Amino acid sequence: MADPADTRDAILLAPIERTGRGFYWAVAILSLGVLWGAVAYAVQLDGGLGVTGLHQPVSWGFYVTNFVFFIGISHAGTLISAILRLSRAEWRRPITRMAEVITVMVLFIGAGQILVDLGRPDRVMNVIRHGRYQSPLLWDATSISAYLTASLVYLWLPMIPDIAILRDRLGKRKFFYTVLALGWQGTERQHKVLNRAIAVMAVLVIPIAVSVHTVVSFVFSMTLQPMWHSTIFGPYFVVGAIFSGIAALIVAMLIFRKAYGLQGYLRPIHFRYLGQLLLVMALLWFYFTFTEYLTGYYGGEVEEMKVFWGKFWGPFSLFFWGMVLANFVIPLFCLVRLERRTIGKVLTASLSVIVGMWLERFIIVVPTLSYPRLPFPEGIYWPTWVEWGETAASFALFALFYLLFTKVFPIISIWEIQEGREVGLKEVEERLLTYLPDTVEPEFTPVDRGG
Amino acid sequence: MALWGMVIDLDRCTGCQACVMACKAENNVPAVGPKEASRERIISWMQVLTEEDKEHPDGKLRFLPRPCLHCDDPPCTKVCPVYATYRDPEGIVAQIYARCIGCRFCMAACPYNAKYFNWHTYQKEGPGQNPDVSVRQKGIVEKCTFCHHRLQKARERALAEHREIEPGEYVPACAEACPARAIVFGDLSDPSSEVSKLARSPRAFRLQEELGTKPKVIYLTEGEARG
Amino acid sequence: MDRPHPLPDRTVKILQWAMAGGFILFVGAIVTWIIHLIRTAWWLRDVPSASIGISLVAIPVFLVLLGVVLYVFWGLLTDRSER
Amino acid sequence: MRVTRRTFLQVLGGTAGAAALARGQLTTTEQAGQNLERWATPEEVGVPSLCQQCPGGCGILVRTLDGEVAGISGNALHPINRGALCPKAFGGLQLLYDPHRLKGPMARDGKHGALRPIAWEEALRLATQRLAELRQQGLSHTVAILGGQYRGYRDTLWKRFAEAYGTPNYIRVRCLAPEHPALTHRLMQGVEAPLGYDLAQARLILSFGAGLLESWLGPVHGSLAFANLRSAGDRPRGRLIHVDPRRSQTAAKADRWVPIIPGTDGILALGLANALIRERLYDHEFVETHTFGFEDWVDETGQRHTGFKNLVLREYGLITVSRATGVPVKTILEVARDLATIKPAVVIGERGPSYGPDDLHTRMAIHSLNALVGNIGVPGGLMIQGDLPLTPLPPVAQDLAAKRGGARPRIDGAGLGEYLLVSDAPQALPERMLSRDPYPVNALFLFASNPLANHPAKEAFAKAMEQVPLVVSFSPFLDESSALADLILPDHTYLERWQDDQVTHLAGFTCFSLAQAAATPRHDTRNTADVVLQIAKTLGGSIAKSLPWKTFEALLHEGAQGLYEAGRGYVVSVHAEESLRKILERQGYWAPEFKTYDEFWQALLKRGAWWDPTSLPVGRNALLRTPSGKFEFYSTSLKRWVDEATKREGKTGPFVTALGGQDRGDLLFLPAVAISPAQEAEAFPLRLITYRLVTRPLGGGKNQPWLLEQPAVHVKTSWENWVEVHPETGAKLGISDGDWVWVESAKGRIRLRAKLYSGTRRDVVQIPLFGGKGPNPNDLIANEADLFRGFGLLNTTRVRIGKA
Repeated sequence: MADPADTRDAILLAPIERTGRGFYWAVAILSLGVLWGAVAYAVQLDGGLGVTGLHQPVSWGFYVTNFVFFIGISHAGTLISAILRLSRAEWRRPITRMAEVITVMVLFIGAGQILVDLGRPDRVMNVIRHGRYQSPLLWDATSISAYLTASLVYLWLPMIPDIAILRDRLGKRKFFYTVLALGWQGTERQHKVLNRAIAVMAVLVIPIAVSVHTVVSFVFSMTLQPMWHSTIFGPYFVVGAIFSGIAALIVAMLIFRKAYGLQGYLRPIHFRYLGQLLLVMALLWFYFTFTEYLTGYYGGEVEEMKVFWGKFWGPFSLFFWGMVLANFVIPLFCLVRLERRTIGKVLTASLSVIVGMWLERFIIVVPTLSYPRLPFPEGIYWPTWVEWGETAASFALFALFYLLFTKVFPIISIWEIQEGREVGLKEVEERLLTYLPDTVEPEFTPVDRGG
Repeated sequence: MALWGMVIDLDRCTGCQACVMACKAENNVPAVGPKEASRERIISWMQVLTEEDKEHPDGKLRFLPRPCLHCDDPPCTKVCPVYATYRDPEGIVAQIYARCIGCRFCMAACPYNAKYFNWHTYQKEGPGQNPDVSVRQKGIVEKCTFCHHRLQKARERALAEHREIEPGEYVPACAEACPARAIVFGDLSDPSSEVSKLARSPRAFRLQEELGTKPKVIYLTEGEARG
Repeated sequence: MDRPHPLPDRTVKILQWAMAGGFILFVGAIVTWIIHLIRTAWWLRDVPSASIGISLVAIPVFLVLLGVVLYVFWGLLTDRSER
Repeated sequence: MRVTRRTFLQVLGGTAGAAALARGQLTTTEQAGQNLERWATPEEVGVPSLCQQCPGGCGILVRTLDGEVAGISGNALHPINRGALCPKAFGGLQLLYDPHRLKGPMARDGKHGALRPIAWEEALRLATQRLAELRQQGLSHTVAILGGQYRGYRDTLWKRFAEAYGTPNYIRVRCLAPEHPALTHRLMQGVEAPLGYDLAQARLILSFGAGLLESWLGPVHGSLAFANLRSAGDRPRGRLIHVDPRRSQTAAKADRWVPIIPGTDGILALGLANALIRERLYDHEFVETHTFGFEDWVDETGQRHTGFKNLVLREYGLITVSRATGVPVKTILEVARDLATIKPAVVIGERGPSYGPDDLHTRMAIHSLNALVGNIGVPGGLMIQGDLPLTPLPPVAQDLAAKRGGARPRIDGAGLGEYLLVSDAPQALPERMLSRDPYPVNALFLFASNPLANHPAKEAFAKAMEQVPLVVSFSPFLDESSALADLILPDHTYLERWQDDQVTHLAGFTCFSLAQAAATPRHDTRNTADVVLQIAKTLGGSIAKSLPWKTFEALLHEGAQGLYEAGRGYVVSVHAEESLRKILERQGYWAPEFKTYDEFWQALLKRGAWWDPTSLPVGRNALLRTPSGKFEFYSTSLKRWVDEATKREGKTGPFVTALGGQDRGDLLFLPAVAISPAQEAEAFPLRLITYRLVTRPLGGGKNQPWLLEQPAVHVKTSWENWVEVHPETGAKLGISDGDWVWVESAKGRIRLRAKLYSGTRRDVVQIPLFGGKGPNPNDLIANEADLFRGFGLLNTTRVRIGKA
């Protein structure tokens, strides 16, 4: 069915075929950010973690915040795409690829944060040689590697038909595409195999994704520390992760929509649906935050309250209330009515949520460490240029990876769009009919995309 | 098997910091210098914490020497991803410096902030150091070991003389130095040892007892014994 | 399907199967690693139950992943030769 | 060898952990490593030595590995500290290994040239030549030796040298002169030997600002006594009451802290006396039979004199005292009752910086409390120090030049005029040196002293030093003073030299500590004691004859023989053995432990000290040596001095004027402290108190990073000095914690970081004598001396502070 002659979707191949000046500018700017991080890391390797603003007792700061944040963003992707796929939401077709790419790219960045955070990165192999499963860090290692593997597979499988198109249409990188296309010819059996595999992956990837952010939260909640030692941290982190993931996805979609002229594919309705999803997550996030803080406050345990007030009125209040504003108030205002100026509102909300979720991760990691239980001097943490550099570089590197990906693979799944046109329409109609009371029960036909 | 523990009598502690300095000399703990100190990076395995009675503005000042508490159920060893810190069979929470990857998870998990990080290379090997204790490199976590090397030496000595370790033969540097005799060290598994007796005192309490970490450093409250 | 397709040469085939092999190796390595961690924990009496518990979930997950991937490799690559 | 071993340890995995991990599966490399470790274990020797970081006199055990120092611990046998140490002791390691130590002798090219390294022979020749020249010119008295805080045979040596060479100017700078009894004790008890306090047995210690736990007679000894006061066995818990404007560590640990208006301690003591007398709580038996001047009395001329009792009852009513001192009446009464009812009780207030302008009468007032509760000459009270039975040295041979020079008046004026009762008056030194009164100084020797860092008139001192043609420093470090010296003959640090210590100011027992060099000298330095001996030898004649010993070690060897031959006392040993000996001795048995002096000497070196715990003359007769044989509330000896001075100098002579003039009448000889109306100084509304930190070693400890990094626990601070301000005072002045402030006195101003500390009075700011880099409170303090002790008035300066 992937008719090579079909030129309706030629625009999706355009970025791979041609490269404009904007691309080089973008790469140059992003490379500068990455360079900053590289210099910062070199300085850190040479001088030790002392070049950061970390100290006793705030021994975790930006890096761990970034770790949690990026791993959170990774939920954008695979999880959303898997849920949409499983729920047969037809509007998913132009979105899934973008989401899946985010996941894979950002997982690398997130896992990298841990490496940057290590005092002795040269000994990282000790985790392999001497790892112990009592430590939540090992749970993270296992869970993230499973998620990364699954996400890669889940990114690659639905891309095979597109790679075949590239192999057949594109002049360049033929060998590369040939190998990756796995001899895809679009036969019925191949379709069946692929669809079955994708379906299994979609089911498999959801628990893995949930597990990832649950065990990331366990890094904190397994300790006895005030405002960390909480049972709802698992779901709280997962909700936050999906929340920030959707926001990141929306921003990515909007950027590429503009850059690659994909307005025809990514239409306001997509953003409206995603905006509504974002709104739901904002409410859910608020619910969790409220529950989390209320339980702490109501219990009134002394150590807990030290941290609590530190966040509420203390030195972290700016971050805390900033987080509430960015994660709840702004999205709420932007997303309640989306009929008009959908794109602008959704973009504002998404950017706000990205900032807000980063603040949320920060406000979880740092204040607890800043208020030791014993009468130590309370430590205020402020990062140095090194941490800013690493953070900037992380964002830049992520964007750069993403950008480079779009130059090699189509960022919107061509065959799925085509499938939507050819099969989806009919199928939806049939499915819709089965929902209605006054129609004759049609014979149920399993989705057969082979046609 | 012995279970090493310590009792610190807060009624006697004068906050002089002899224990702190004795520890630094014994364990090659570096002074980090003015710049690093102002960044809150002083390494002090034994640290005297001060608490002011805020209720009464001119009220009491309390001193609390805090070594590693060598919890029987240590939150730090649980979270270590590489077995660089563990509780040994005699109850000492040990550190393996050559193993540590510097993730600082144990620092975050310790409710007593007993762990310290080498943010920079603070010292090289040099004269005046104790050769029984390795000089730590940058990027790793360190903490009080109850002067574990002293136990090893005492054990070797006892072994060579075909006898058991005698009470008082193994004492950490802080307890040895304390001019107010506030620190008592010994075997908690021996009910007749001085630490065991003191640990049963009505004045005895443990830090953050409610956390269930079961510290083996036991404190005696200030003032006279209550019933 | 209208256009004749050049037959994939041997290198492509080898590489594709090598990818499958690489994946087997990767999952094998992870499983070996997890078993190694169980063994270490056992020796050191360092909460082996935690390792075993996690391995009970982690190993099957990786094996399922391996299964899916191999299924795809097998399904797509062998299909062509049938035609 | 050491390095190899440690490297191996690191390969193995650092510490303990490696072995545990590898249990049951030692690889061959690891096995080899362990073998190597065993094989490479260096020879470990514990050398007894003496801590010289403060005058406390603690015995230490220096851990050496193949001769290299690897640690310091307390000498468990030493009677002063019994194995315990204070934080300063460990700084000794960093002192020894200070990378900035002088590597050898230095000489300056011309008066303003640069210092350059020089050979010892050359350096000694330079010094000796100059000394010989001056002596030849009849100017031997123009050589001044400024000695710091040390005692024992090094003091003996310098004293003999000064005497034989012919200069009266051997001037000591120190706040503690252990070989002299406190002036108060001399005036009221007539004793000629220092007093001891039986802190170990006291159940109540009432301290007037004496930093028992920080700085008083040695913090370790004080802390051990304090520990003893705390729950120990079956005895009831003792009480510590501390009177201090500042919540010091001692105040924080005291059962009761009595905050007081600075300088009014004497008035409070008299208020306590009032309460004791009014409530009839004083020791009637002691007061009636053993004191003089308590009741009103009539002298031989028939003149009526007011007694202490009526003075106190009339002038120091509780409300008056309470108003003057800021201590509530209730507190005064409660403290007085404690003092009278808890036995044995001891009142301390002897040492430490002066209380205020009328220091003498303040101290007399405090000391009279000891008489009122009758704890003189009883266990747990005041005792007299025994003498050390050291070999008497031959008298100094003085030739004509020496006699002539030694007879000249001292450059600092000590022993004359207003400084009549003072043995040293370093405060007066810079001014007199500058005015060349009564003669110019031609050579200045600085031994264990650094006046340019510590002298309140350091600018004047520096100027005075400029005028001295030859300044010789013996400092092992290039400190402020040696940086201006013409010749530096660096001493060993204390771990590298032979030395002794004669602790004669503590708990009553006599103690002689001996130390051989624990470490081989790290640099080309020499023990100053040996250098003095060599200079004497080169100078020849009667000087060489007076100092005939080849080395300092020989002098120590000769001196300690007296201990062996005394037929009493012991080389310190383990506690059980000592207890047995004590019991035997009480029954009249004393058996020598050693057959020969050589054995004795070897044991002394190995164990570190000799002491005599039993032969304490604790009887009251030994303690009451006044003409009347009684404790004198009315000091007849002070009266005699005043009468003599009046006869000599007239009524307006400097000594009488300094005392406050004859017009005070009897009050001059009684412990009467004038109650001055509260002064409102507008320009300088706050009073400055300086104090000594327990972490501050002699010489400031600039080269001891451990101590500088964690100097105190009551405020959060590191590496820099600070000023303590009460939070309310801070709020009033808009100063918050950690702000930079200017502290300004009439003399000058310094910039410090403010620390809000509630243990400060609202009208006081406190600056510790920090010793590290940066400004020093001495820059604020006027160069005033307490005329009776010769020590600077450190706590009378008024200041103002403001945000910098």
